[in-house]
Amino acid sequence: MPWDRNQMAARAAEELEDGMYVNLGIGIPTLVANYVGEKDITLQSENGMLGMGPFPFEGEEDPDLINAGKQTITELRRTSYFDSAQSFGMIRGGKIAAAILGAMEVAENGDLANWMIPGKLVKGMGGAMDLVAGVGRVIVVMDHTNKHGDSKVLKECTLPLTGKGVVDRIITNLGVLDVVEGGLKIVETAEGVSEEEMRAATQAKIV
Amino acid sequence: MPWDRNQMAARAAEELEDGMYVNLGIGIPTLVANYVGEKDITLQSENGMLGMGPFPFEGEEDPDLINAGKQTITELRRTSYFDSAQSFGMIRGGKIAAAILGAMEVAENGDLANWMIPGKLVKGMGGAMDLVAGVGRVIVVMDHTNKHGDSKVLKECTLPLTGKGVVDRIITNLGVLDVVEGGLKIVETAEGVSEEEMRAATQAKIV
Amino acid sequence: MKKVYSSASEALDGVLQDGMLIAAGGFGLCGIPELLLQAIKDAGTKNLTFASNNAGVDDFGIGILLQTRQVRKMISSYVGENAEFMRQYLSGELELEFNPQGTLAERMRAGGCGIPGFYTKTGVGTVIAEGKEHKEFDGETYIMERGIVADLSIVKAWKADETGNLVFRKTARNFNPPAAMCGRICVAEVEEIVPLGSLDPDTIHLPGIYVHRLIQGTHEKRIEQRTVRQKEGA
Amino acid sequence: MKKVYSSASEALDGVLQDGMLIAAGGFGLCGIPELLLQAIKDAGTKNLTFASNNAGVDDFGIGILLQTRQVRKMISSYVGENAEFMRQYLSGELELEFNPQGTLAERMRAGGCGIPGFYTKTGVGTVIAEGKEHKEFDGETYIMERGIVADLSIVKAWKADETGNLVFRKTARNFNPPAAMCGRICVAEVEEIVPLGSLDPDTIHLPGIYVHRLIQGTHEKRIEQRTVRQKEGA
Repeated sequence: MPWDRNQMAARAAEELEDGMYVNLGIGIPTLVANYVGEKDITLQSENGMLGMGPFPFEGEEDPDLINAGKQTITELRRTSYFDSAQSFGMIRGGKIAAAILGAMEVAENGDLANWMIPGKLVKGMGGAMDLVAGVGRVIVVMDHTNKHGDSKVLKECTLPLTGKGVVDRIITNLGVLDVVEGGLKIVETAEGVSEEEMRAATQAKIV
Repeated sequence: MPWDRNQMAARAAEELEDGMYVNLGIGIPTLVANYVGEKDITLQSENGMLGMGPFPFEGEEDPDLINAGKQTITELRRTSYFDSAQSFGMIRGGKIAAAILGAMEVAENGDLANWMIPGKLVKGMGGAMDLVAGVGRVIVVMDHTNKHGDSKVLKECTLPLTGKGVVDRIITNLGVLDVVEGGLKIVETAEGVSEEEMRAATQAKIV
Repeated sequence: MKKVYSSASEALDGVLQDGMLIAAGGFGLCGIPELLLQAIKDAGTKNLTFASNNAGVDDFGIGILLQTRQVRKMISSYVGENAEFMRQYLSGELELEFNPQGTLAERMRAGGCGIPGFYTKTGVGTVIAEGKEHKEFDGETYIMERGIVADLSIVKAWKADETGNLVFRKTARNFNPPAAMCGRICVAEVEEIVPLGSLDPDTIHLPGIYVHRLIQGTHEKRIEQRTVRQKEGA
Repeated sequence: MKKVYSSASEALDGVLQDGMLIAAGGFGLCGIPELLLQAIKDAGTKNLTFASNNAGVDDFGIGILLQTRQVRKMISSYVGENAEFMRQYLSGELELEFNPQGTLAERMRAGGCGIPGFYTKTGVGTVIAEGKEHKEFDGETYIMERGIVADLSIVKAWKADETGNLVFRKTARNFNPPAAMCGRICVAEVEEIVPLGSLDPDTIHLPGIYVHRLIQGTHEKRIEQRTVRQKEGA
C-alpha cells in the first residue's frame, strides 16, 4: 500500500543523521521533524535561525519569533539568530547538510520545479532556489502522481525550474528513487508496492 | 616657519566635522585624535572596532583590545565590535567619511605610494589599499620632502602604488594642497612659508 | 551629531523623493519598519521602488503603500500574502523583479560593502539566470548578481543608543542589517532608545555608522500566522 | 553529535595533512588559535599554506611553525613582525601572497558563503591587480577576487556551548568568524565551554553550524605592543 503523508515523512526522517543541520520546506517536509527520534538534528529556518523549536503554547506566541513559513515558533537551548545575508551564506556555502522539500515536478536529470505555474498566480521562489543550489543534499518528498494521475517524476520538467540537476533523492508515496547517471534508480518501494507499479507511475527513465 | 608634527596633526584635525567616522593611520595621523576638541568624531580601528578610546592606564591593558597598530587601547560608551569582513565592508562601502594617512609619495593625479620600497623589506599593505579605495575622503599627512631634501609631492610616483588617483588633500609641513583637475592647488601655506617656497619644494605641477 | 528624531515623519523630512529606491528590512510582517512605512504613506511620495523580501499584507507593511499606489516596482522573493499586490501586478500597474531570497540579501550586503557584483550558483539554469553573465569557476557554472545601493534604507530594531548602534531581537533581525547597510541614508525605528553605554559593545548587531537617523516608537508587531500547540494534559 | 574534544591534538587528529590550506583567525597576536597552532607544531604537518592576516612573531603564533619549517606559503596582508619569516622569504624558502586586509577577509567570507568570486575597487591600478580580471561597473573599474575555501580552519573564541556556538570578546573577534566560515572543517579553541542554554541566542557571533570540533584551554594571550597612558596627577 502506498505511504501516507506521515509515512513519507517518517521515511524522509531516515535520511537524517546525528549532528546534521537541516532545512525543512513547508507541507509534508515539516512533518519530518516529528520522526527524527533521538537523533541530534538542528533545524534551520532561513529567515535567520538555527535550532528551531516547536510551535508555542497558546498565549506564548512572540511576533519576533517566526519561521520561514511565517508561523510562530519557539527557540531551544542551542538556538542562534543571525541576519538573512548570513543565513543564506550558510545555505549557499554548503553548511546545511540537507534540505527536504516538496515539489511539483522532478526530472530524471535531477531538475526540480516547485515554485511557479505559468498563467497562475506567482508568489515567488522565496529561499527555494538558494536552498537547492547550496545545501549538501536535496531530498524531495511528494506524491508520485498529481491529482489527475499523471506522473510528477518526469523525463523533463515542463514547469519553470527551481534548480537544474539539483535533486539527489526522491521520496514519494510509492517509494524511494535516486538520481543517478543516466536516469533514476529505485532504492526501495513502499510495502506492498511493486517495482512494476512504480515504473508504471514514473515517466522518467529508470535505470 | 614650517609646521611641526603636532601642528600638522592639528591642521589635519580641522578637516574633520561633527559626526564623522574616521580612520587614522599610524604616525602623525594618530596625533590627530589629540586635536579634535569638542567635535563628535568616532574613530574606526580596522581590526574590528568603532569608537576607539585612548591607551589604557598601566595595569589595565587587555590583550583582547588592540588597535590596528597592535597597541593596547580602551573602549568608549559608544564602542561596537565586529569582525574583519564587516570592518572592511564598511570601509569598502564608503561608510567611513575620511582616512588620514601617512605617505612616502603622492603624485599630482592623486596616486599614493605608502606601502613598499622595492629591494627593502616588504611588510605588506595591511588595510591601506582598502582604505584608500573605499573611504569618502583620503587626506595624506607627511613631510613635504624626504630626508635628502627631495620632494615627496611628485609628477608621478616612483614607488609601487597603494592606490591610483585616490588622494583628495595633502597636508605637509609646508601647507595644504588639493588634488584637482590638471594638478595640485595650493589651499594654504604654513605661517611664514611662502607659495614660492612651497612651489620650490614641490615636483608636481601646481595649477 | 544628533541622530535621534522625534517622529517618523520628522526623521524622513528632506529624505524622501519621488521615484527613489528604498531598501526595507523585515521578513513577512516580522521586524518591518511599520512606523516609517506609515510616514511614507503620509508623505505621499510616489513611484517608489522597494527592495524588500515581501510586500506586506493588504493593510499592513508595504501593503499600505500599494493601496495608495505609491509603489511602482518591487524587488522581492515572495509576495504571496497580498491581494492588492496581485491585482496591481496582473493589471500591469506594478512592476515586479523576483530575486531568490538569498540573492536579495547578498545583493544588499554587497551594495553596502562596496561590492558591485558577485557570483552565485543560485538560479543557474532557471529564468533567474536569463540575461545574466555566466562564468565557470572550478568546473561549475555561476551567474553574476549586482550589489544594490539604495537611495534610502528603512529598518526596524529592538534597541538603539543615541549613536545609532542597533540591537535586534530573535528572527526580527532578518533583512534589517543588510538593508541598513545598502542605503545611502538609513533611518531606523526602534522600540527603545537606551542610555549611551548601556549596550554591551560585543552584542551590537549593527554599528551606528550605518544609521543616520533614529526614532523610538510603539510597534503593533502584527503576527501573520499564529500557530500554537496544546499543552499536554490540558 | 560530540564536538567537544579533550585537547588540541585530539581535536586535530585525522584532520591534518601535509600540503593543506589552513585559514587561521587572529589579528597580530590578538585572538589567535594559539593552542591549535602548538598542536600543529607537535604533529609536524608539513608544506602548509596559511591564509592568515599576519604570521605571528618569532616565538608565538604562526611563527612557531616557521621555526620548524612547516609552512610553505603565507596568504597575508602584513608580515612585518617576524624576523624568521623575513629570512625564509628573502632566501626563497617561503612563498608569500600579499592580499589587502579587506580583500583577505572578504575572500574568506565569500568562500564560506558559496561565492567563488566578487569585485572590489581595492588594489585597482596597483601590483595587486596584475593578472586579475578587470570589469567596469557604472563607469568605475573593479577587479575580481576569488573566494577562499580552506581545507581546515582554526579559530579562537572566548566562550562556546557544546553545540559550537561561539562568542568572541572585543577586538579578538577580527578574522575568526570569516576564517571559520571558509573551512571545510573548522576547529575552535575557547577559554570556556559554558552549559548549553547559557548563551543568549541573540548574542552568538558565530553559529555552531560552522564549528566541527571544539576544545577548551588556557591561553597566554600575549600582548604585542603594550601602550599605556599616565594617570593625571599620578
